[in-house]
Amino acid sequence: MAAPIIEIESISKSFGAFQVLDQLSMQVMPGEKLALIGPSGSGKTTILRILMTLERIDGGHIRIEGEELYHMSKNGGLAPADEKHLTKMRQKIGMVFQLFNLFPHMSVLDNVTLAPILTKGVSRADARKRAMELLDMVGMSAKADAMPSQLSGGQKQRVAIARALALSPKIMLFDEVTSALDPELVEEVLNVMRKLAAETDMTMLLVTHEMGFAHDFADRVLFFDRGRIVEEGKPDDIFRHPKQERTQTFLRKIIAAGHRV
Amino acid sequence: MAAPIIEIESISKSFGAFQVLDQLSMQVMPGEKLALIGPSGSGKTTILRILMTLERIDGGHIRIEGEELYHMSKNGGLAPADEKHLTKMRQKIGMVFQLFNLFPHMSVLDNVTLAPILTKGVSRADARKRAMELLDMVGMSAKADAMPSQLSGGQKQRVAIARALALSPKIMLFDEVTSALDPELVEEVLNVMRKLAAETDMTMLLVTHEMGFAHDFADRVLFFDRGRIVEEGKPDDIFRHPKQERTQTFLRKIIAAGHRV
Amino acid sequence: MEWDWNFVWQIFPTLLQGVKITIIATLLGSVLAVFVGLAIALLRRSPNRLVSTTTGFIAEFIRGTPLLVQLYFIFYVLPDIGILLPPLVAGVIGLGLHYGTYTAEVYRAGIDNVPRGQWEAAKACNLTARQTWTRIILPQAIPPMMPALANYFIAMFKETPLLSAITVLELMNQAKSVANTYYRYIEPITLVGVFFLTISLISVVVLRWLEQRYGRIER
Amino acid sequence: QDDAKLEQLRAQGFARVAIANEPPYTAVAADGKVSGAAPDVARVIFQHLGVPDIVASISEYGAMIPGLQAGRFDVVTAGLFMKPERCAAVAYSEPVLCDAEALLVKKGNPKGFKSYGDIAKDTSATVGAPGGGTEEKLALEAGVPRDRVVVVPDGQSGLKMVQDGRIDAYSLPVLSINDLIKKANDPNLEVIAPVEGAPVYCDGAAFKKGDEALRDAFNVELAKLKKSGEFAKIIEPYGFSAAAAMSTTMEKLCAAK
Amino acid sequence: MIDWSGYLSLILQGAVVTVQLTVMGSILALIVAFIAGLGRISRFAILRWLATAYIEFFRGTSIFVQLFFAYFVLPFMGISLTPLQAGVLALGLNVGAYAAEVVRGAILSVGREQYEACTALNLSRWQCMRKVILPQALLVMLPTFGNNAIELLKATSVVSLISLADMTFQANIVRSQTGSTLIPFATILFLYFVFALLISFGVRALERHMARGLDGVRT
Ligand SMILES: Nc1ncnc2c1ncn2[C@@H]1O[C@H](COP(=O)(O)OP(=O)(O)OP(=O)(O)O)[C@@H](O)[C@H]1O
Ligand SMILES: Nc1ncnc2c1ncn2[C@@H]1O[C@H](COP(=O)(O)OP(=O)(O)OP(=O)(O)O)[C@@H](O)[C@H]1O
Ligand SMILES: [Mg+2]
Ligand SMILES: [Mg+2]
Repeated sequence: MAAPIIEIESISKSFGAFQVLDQLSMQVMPGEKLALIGPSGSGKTTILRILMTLERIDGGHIRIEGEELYHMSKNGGLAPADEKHLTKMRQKIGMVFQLFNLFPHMSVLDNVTLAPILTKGVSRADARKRAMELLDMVGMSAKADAMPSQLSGGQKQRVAIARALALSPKIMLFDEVTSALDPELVEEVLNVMRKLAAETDMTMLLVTHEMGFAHDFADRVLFFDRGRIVEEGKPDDIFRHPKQERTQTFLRKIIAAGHRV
Repeated sequence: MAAPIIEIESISKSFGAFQVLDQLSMQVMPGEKLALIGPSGSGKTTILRILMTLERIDGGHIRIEGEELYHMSKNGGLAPADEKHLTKMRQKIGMVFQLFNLFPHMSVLDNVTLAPILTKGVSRADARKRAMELLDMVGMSAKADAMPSQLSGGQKQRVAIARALALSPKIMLFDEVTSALDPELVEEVLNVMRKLAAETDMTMLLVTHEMGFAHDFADRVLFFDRGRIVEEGKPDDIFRHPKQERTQTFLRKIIAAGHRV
Repeated sequence: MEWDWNFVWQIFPTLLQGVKITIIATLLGSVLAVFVGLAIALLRRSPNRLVSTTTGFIAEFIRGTPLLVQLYFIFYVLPDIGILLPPLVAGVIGLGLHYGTYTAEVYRAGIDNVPRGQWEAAKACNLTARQTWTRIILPQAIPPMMPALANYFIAMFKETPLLSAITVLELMNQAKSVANTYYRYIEPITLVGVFFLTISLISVVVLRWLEQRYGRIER
Repeated sequence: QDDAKLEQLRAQGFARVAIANEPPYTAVAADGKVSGAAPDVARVIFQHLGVPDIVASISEYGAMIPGLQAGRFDVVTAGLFMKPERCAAVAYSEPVLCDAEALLVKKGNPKGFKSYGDIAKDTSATVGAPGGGTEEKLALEAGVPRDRVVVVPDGQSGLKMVQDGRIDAYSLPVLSINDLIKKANDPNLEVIAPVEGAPVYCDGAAFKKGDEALRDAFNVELAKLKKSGEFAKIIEPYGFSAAAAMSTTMEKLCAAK
Repeated sequence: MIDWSGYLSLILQGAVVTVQLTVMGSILALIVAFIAGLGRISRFAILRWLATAYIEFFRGTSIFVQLFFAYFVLPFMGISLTPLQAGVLALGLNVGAYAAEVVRGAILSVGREQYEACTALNLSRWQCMRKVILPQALLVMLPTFGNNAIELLKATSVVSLISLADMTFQANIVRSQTGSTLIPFATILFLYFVFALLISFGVRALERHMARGLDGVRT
């Protein structure tokens, strides 16, 4: 068995007095598609944000491809990571946000080419070529010159996915990428993600309330509650035969509210 | 058969050059529970807003209990309704909004008692008594003194329902009352609405994307597209055996996106 | 005492001299305020607590006290410590410092108004701090600031009469001087009022345009 | 003969006077009390007229005549020298305080000024004067261009500007300059007095046009004061000469060129 | 020997006038701000027009012009005001014009959905304004009103130009009596700053008081 691409070792995180994550540990294998589900406030987003280095951890260790994320070796020992180390590590990770976070003052194409040109020194021409391929993949090449404000939510999110892919990360993080969308637009984004899962061997971490999609998409599902993994397993096991009381209640409520599992 | 409580007769409505409703006609019977479904932008919200007199119509007639809504008889003929006429007609109608629209600077109790005291001249004591009954009905009497900002979305929406009920309208309009809520909180609001449907003989018009709930709740379902009624019928007919191509596509998309029907 | 048109024509050229000084003072003051404001805004964001709080206090002090008194200070007290400024220079420095504390607030609000998601997206794209500022934050923060900045420059323009206290012969001072010479106040003061009103009405139109052009970024 | 205006002043118990806070003409003491030669004379005369007190408001010279016309004061007692244009704008009493003009310059008079004409000739020289005051007009009439006559808001500012080298000379009446330099106690300053070619001026109490009856009543009491010697007792401690004021008349001063 | 305690009391007398002007000016400004602010969004075109004319006029002409007008020109129209009245009138109307826009902006900042909730509850326009919109808008206005009051405080220093014996004016007197520039001006700068701090603390306390249990009204 290969080595895990992400190793999380008893990390903790508090906001003020409120402890969001408490001694959490987990591992993700290369190419694995992982779904994180659980009630609101259980810390799912926080985990993705920590992996993207948008929040710092209070304690514990994270290793990406065996290399420490928040620490670096220095004079034989471990020191807190500096900006340079973080920049290096971030090359391996991409993230797609719930509210897209496109740069509103740039065209679709510029949104996708900006980071490769600035951070990888790719030539403008090469960056454009690759961006058009990616936009094509998400079905947005016709809108390359549009501004984000001219796009629907689903279109924005597909551009955001292309933007994250342009840096060719090994790990992609998706935080409720469809929950800000009108129901009719959800499907077009999920289709892109299905395609992505099928065509690449990227490692993907997905936070979602779309249980049906999580079921079809994920290799493994983690159910979170209050910053802990309450239950994990194959999608069929979690959705059809949850063992824990908490998981059962959660799924019952979600189903009652009209979501298909 | 009794006379319809709402008669809509070939009404039209445009926003600028964009025609939202085109010669729409429909009728609602007293006590009927009606679900309006259809794709985004099809004009569902607009119909409710027109009934609540939040938008004016460009042409056509609406009668509530046989009385013209937007016109009043004057010197033998029909004249556009003035504020006084509208005030009288609005007594028959209540509305619950997608984003609750509670008054944030008043306690829950004050939100519910404000309108009866101001518009019906009910005494403060009587208004409070009735408000507590209603809050009890929606399961919010324990929070009577809380401020809206201290409530969850589901709790806010239940207060909003109590507030609309406090004026004892004959017709209640619900515009996607659960779509701003976290999935876990949807159920508590739907439960209140089920209870309302069972315990009162109010006429209810419901715009929703919760197909499962629409199915269980409604006596009749109208499927809208581009400001027209494409198909209507009993919930079972519409959801299980849609006749129109457009309805079928719509339902297929919604189901694919993970909604139960 | 009634309106005298001949007198108006007689004093018009003198008043125009004042208009020239008023406009020069406003323009120079605005340029200074732009930079002073930027300096204050950046110093207030400094990670060094001493620097940021000291800057904050000084800015609050300047903003909380009258420009007139500050002008007296710059013009009459500073020479005691060997800083002798010509009247117009002292006036421009006074205007620039005073309004710099206002523009600093505009910068701060403009930067704070860029949603947090933009900073985060920039990080997810692995941009450096410098790239984030120049490519993502400032291009979004600056256009919405334009109307607010313009607003303060118009306000500054209307405060230039204060410079008369430090012997700058701007419009108001010219008008007073004319009034003192001929013992007639109505015409000069009315002309000054008409002049300010005209410029203000024009600037309202320009402001509306700025607001439409730069006021909001569509997201 | 009593007129309506005087009746009104008697009824309200005080007269409103405009002053300039330019010692020794007019002054405000640390306790806020108004003094100076001009208000002191006016106070006594109004008492004789049956108006017990005066209430002073401090004003710029330039604002005094417009303020008088706008009815903001009943009389100006501020060392506002009589000049033909002013006589046309207000009704003056007989002369009260007389003084010549002076220049305040740096020690040794580096530019050698003796008259306003000297300042006009030196193209780099600037002179400060109160806005709307006699000195401003004298300088302009002597040919000093407008941009070299700096309008200075008050005496203290003028003194400071000479000390700081902002202006080469500051012009005020002799006694005012003497008072300034006494307070400043600065050995690096020098007074040129009187300025050559500048006339000796006298001020009078200035009334609004139309209040001539009041002015006349004022003149009657002023004449009595001058005769009794009380007048000299009031103004001479301030450094003014009573003889100078008694040697000329309002009519003469207003007719002068 | 200079009688500093006497001069200090002179400055304190001026401080009383400054406080009077600030308080009375603020009250006048508040009243006209609500009248003009509501007029600006009235259904009746004539009220809108009048309010707009007032606001643009007083924002457009400089406060100096307004002061000189109130003091020197109004008497010729038969309106003679004491200097204090003229000062309060000019300051109140000037700042009121700015505050009127604050009132208007705050009312418009209350979301359309609140008006719609009013309609759905069948409240009349006036009931809606009084019970629902204004209480929420007030909280939005308050911080800006605080700033307006500080602007008014600072603007009182210009009344010294119409010989009203405020703090700046008295400082000038002290200066001409004692020959010292630094001491009187440093004293009044300090006093102005203290007054400004008092205003902002007061407003903040009021804001906290009004905002109790109300997080989320301001967005
Ligand atoms: N910046 C922050 N400051 C304070 N508390 C925070 C912050 N970010 C998150 N939290 C709190 O941490 C907890 C976990 O948040 P998180 O966003 O990770 O939950 P989640 O599982 O993603 O929930 P949801 O399904 O609602 O998105 C929540 O209670 C949240 O209020
Ligand atoms: N005030 C308005 N101005 C301009 N266009 C409007 C306005 N209100 C609604 N519309 C347009 O009218 C159309 C119908 O809107 P409506 O809100 O009734 O749709 P809907 O069926 O409720 O859609 P949804 O499911 O998204 O709520 C939409 O295209 C919308 O953009
Ligand atoms: Mg989340
Ligand atoms: Mg809708």
